[in-house]
Amino acid sequence: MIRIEAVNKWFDDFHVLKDIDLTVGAGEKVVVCGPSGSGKSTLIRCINRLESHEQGLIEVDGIELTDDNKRISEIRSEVGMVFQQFNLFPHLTVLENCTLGPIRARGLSKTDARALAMEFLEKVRIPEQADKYPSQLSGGQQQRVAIARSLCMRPKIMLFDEPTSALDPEMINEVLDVMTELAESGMTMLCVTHEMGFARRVADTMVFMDHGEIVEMASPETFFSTPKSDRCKDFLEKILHH
Amino acid sequence: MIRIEAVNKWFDDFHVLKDIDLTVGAGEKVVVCGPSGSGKSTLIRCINRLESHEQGLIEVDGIELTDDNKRISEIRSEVGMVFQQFNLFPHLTVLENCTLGPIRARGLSKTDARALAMEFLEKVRIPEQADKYPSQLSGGQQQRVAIARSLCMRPKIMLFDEPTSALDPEMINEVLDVMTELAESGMTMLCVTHEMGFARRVADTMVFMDHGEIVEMASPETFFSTPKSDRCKDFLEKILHH
Amino acid sequence: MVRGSKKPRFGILDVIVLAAAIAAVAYVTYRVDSVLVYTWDWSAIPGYLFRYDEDLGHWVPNLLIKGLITTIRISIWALIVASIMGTILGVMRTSQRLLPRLIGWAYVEFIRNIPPVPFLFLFYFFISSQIIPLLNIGSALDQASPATLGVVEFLFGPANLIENFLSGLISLSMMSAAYIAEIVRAGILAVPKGQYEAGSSIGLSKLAIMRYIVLPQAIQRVVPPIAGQFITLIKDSSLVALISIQELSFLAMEIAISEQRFFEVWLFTGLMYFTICYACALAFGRLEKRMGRHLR
Amino acid sequence: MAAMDYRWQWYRLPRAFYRVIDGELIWGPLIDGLLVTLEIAAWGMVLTLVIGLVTAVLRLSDSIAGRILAKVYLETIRNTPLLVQVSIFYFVLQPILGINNPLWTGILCLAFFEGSFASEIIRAGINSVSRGQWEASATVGLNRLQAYRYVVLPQAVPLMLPPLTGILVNLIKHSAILSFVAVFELTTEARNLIADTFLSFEVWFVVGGMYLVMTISLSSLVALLERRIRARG
Amino acid sequence: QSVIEDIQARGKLVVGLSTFVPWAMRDKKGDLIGFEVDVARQLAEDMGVDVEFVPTAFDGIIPALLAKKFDVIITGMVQKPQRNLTVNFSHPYAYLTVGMAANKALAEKDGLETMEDWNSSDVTLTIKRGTAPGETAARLFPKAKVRQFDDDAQALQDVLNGNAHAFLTSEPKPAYYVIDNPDVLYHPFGVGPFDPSASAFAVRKGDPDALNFFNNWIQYRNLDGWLKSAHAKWFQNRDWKDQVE
Ligand SMILES: Nc1ncnc2c1ncn2[C@@H]1O[C@H](COP(=O)(O)OP(=O)(O)OP(=O)(O)O)[C@@H](O)[C@H]1O
Ligand SMILES: Nc1ncnc2c1ncn2[C@@H]1O[C@H](COP(=O)(O)OP(=O)(O)OP(=O)(O)O)[C@@H](O)[C@H]1O
Ligand SMILES: [Mg+2]
Ligand SMILES: [Mg+2]
Repeated sequence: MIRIEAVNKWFDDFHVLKDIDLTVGAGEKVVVCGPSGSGKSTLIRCINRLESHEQGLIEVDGIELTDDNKRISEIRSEVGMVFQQFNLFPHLTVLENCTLGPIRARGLSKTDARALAMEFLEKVRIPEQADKYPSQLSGGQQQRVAIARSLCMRPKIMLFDEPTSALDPEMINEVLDVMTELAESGMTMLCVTHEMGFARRVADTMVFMDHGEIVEMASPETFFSTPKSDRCKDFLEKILHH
Repeated sequence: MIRIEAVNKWFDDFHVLKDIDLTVGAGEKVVVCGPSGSGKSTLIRCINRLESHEQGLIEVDGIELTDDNKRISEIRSEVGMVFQQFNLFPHLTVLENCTLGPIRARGLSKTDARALAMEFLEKVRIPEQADKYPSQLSGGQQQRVAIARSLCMRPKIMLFDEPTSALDPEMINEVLDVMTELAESGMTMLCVTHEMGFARRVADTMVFMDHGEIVEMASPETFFSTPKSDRCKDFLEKILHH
Repeated sequence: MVRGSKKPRFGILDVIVLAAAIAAVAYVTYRVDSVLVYTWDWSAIPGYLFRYDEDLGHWVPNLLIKGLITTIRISIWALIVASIMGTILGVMRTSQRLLPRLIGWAYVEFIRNIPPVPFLFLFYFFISSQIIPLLNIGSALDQASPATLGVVEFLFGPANLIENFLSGLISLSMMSAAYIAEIVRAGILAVPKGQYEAGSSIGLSKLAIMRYIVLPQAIQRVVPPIAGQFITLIKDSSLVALISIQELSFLAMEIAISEQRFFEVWLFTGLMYFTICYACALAFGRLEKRMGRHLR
Repeated sequence: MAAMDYRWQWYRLPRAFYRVIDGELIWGPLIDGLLVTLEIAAWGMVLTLVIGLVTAVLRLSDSIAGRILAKVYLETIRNTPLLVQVSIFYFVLQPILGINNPLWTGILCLAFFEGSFASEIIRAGINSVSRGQWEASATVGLNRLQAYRYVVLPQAVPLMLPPLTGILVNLIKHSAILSFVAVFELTTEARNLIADTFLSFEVWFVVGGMYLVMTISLSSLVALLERRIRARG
Repeated sequence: QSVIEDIQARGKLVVGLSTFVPWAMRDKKGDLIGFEVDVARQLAEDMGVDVEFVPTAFDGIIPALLAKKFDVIITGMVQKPQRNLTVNFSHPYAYLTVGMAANKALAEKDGLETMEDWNSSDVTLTIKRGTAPGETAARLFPKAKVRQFDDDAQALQDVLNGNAHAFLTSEPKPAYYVIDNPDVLYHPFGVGPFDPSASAFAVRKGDPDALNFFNNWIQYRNLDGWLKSAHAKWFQNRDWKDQVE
């Protein structure tokens, strides 16, 4: 589904991604973790071309990512993305947030888009909030709207960039629950998160990044019980300790 | 040390604090938790008069909090506060951040203030960052500077408002470690946090707030093992589950 | 596709823009020769910058340079006065008490909505002509020693026009202050609330918080718009020609009329304004960078 | 006024507003001028916003030529006095472009002047919409134009309104400078009237008052509009 | 107390003027020269005092007089009844006649020949704001559009550019302009100047002593021929031209 081969990327002089190789098969769930600044966000942002890579190959659903605008929009319509900061459109209602893409990019009729949106708002369990504005919702609800908004584009792959780290602690679970359900429904997922409970439950593969490299890649069992590298061990200690 | 009796507070029509009673003895460590919007921040902000209460009595170190500006500044010099967003002064170096209060409010000489600041910067383990600007530090380092800055005022009581919730996961522990040390050194502390590991280790008393009320107050053992109210049980479940 | 995500590059838009620009320039050049009935003659201009004085035996500045000096002199003074007034007004506008806020608001709204010419007349003929004579500057200067007079003339221009200079200066400052007040207000409001709270929690008084925490941060945000305001001030200072101050645009006009070389004089004067304004913008740009060092 | 011994002659002013000749009402120069100023203001605002928006978008674009062109335009306009620009527009550009209508030359010139300030405000407004909004737009499949249209501008416009009002107020105030090139707006009429009657103070005060009414009604109008936009959002 | 006494007490005559070729203008050294300047110098000399010139934009000159910033305005100011209601005028010390320079091509294109042709709403005339030709234009061509500029040079350029049909100003300038631009400009109805008007000093109202003094000074200098020769120096030829250019 996603094929990343020997990808390198620089921000000016700074080498953020170093020789990244990663494959995500259809229906596979991959969880990425690693210290701040290690390049996790950059990696997944390259997959739907919010950033462009300078070397190597990224292929999504058989389409290679290049500068070609047509391909980019083709790939974006296959790939949903959920951000740490939700990035809902504050001037639109929840429903309008969800229908904007289907109507303007997919060309759906208003009624169809609305039906579609309501379906997914039900899936994330907030159909009753459809006519509110984002600012009237709690953080957890906002993030669930963001997930619904992505799903409305009927993506084949979902990318999550620390979807719960801007949330109040008691709201984290409501979002993780929705994500778990989504995973169980067979969606291909690439997830940056430090919620290790969720990772254990859901992940097929764990990836640990540090300084722009993939340092470790393993099944969750091996990853948590017997991490190979010291860096990974250190990190897991820090993060699991408290 | 802190005595709060029958305190009520409104934001316009909204009743944020309802009949709060709370006493914190010298050297005691109290941890406050509760859902978002329950009034935790408001409560501790009342203690150093960043908010004013409308009814009831708040006494700090024997001085009652009233509108009298002199008393307010007296109390503020006894009470240190650490915020979720660090609130360091971005235009001053770390050292200047720490010496501003001692020089301008305490009237210390520059040399004395500097010596004092270096002492506390060592305590929080970042003396080598003294000449950097806050923007050049990681979140965890910034929060440790904020703690040092408060300590430089030689407060008798420290208030913490979710000091780790704006931090990346791997930085949380470095801040919690500093706070634990501070607790062990005998400082009186009132802490809003959801880091339950820290709470278990350090707290003498746990307080659970919801909808502006103190719903439960107990020693950590009782609090975590046998919470009385359903609200508290629910909350702990949500927060400890993942 | 995402803004700022890519380096600037050469694309279709560039081709369109370039083509349009080149076409426009070409068209104008073509039409200049065929349509505009005017013989250009720039020869007189240099003489109005500097001229050789036979009596003194050296070069002396002529009208354009004198005008430029007057313009710069009044602009700098006005900027200083306006900054002080503007800061006070701006702080008043963020005050928690109603009265200062109201006064600040009324001042700003009044000045910003009234055209400059009536304001200048109102101020010069009705207010300053009552107040400034009370200062007795005229007679004080009559008795002043040549050395004092020299200093005064260096600071404020010719002695006989000092009253006009002061009035012009104050009215320019008052107009500019209204805009600076808004800039300062915005700068202060942009300092997050947490900064005030952190300040009071380490025991600083309100004044100290203003002085050591809020204003230093506000000033930094305020530098770019203040630079713009200063440039506007330099350009608007031509207004004081109405009250007999011989600044650059007034003298340029006189030369243009005397010489009957309208375009040359105005284009050249425009260039002089551009030079000082742009230099000013560059200087402020550097200042801004220096002040923003620690934010990077 | 005691110190000046000035004899106010307000009674000579009504003729500047209207006269009745043979039972027919004829508007005086100040009313004529007011109408022209309003016309300038109306068209000037539209053009100012268009120029401002185009310049802002050029500066935010990836295009090198676009950015440079916008930058050159901004620096030239901002660092030279409006008076110089007006005379170049009128005496040089007008015959070259063959506009042959001083009013439109004036409107164009003013719009180019105020447009440079407007573009900075518009740019700041667009920039203040967080980057995440652009990214979110891209991920739901909107192209750049659609992102501007449906996501960014609706959020940026309310932020831009108050400072833009200031620009429009300035547009009205600065239109007075067109008296320099014989556009018959309010200030021109006022100056002609003064040259004929020497009633400087009376005329300037009345005209100042007229400008004040115009600018304040404009500010209030925009404030009203803003409140309605806010209420909707 | 009369301004005459103030002048004597101060030992200085303060004159307001604004630039107007060849009445008052700047020479290459940046000093003021011109007919007005000679008149004011002579006036001061005859009073036994110094003279101080305060060049002021035309818009600011009347308010400044009224606010006692000047003692007198000497700047080729034309007497008109409407103006006279606001300030007092002395007896005339110089007379102006108006001339007209027109754009040849434009006049041909629009078929303008007789005076009647010119009195049409399709015709645009230009003048310098606040000068005598304004009256002339209004009287001779009431239907024509009149554009007023701050200066002759602008008004002339407007005609040269073909934006306006003709330019009215005081003689002898129109003649000079036609000589300078023979291909573009011409005199529409012969060279003859028309519509004389008078320039006078302007003083504040309520000061009969000053008015009396200035009137008599003008009469005195008229009778002894000084004014006439001074006028001739600036208006009969352009010998002064190289002082300026
Ligand atoms: N647009 C950019 N220009 C320059 N440097 C950038 C840019 N975006 C990110 N970086 C740098 O690249 C590095 C990797 O950033 P990235 O956001 O991918 O890290 P991350 O692993 O997601 O960290 P976090 O956990 O903090 O989100 C960081 O050091 C960051 O400072
Ligand atoms: N200045 C204010 N004006 C009006 N309402 C306020 C103000 N500050 C806080 N509130 C409201 O008071 C309630 C309690 O706020 P408070 O910040 O004390 O909650 P909290 O328990 O600290 O929540 P969190 O965990 O999100 O920080 C919230 O509903 C909040 O919206
Ligand atoms: Mg990231
Ligand atoms: Mg809080």
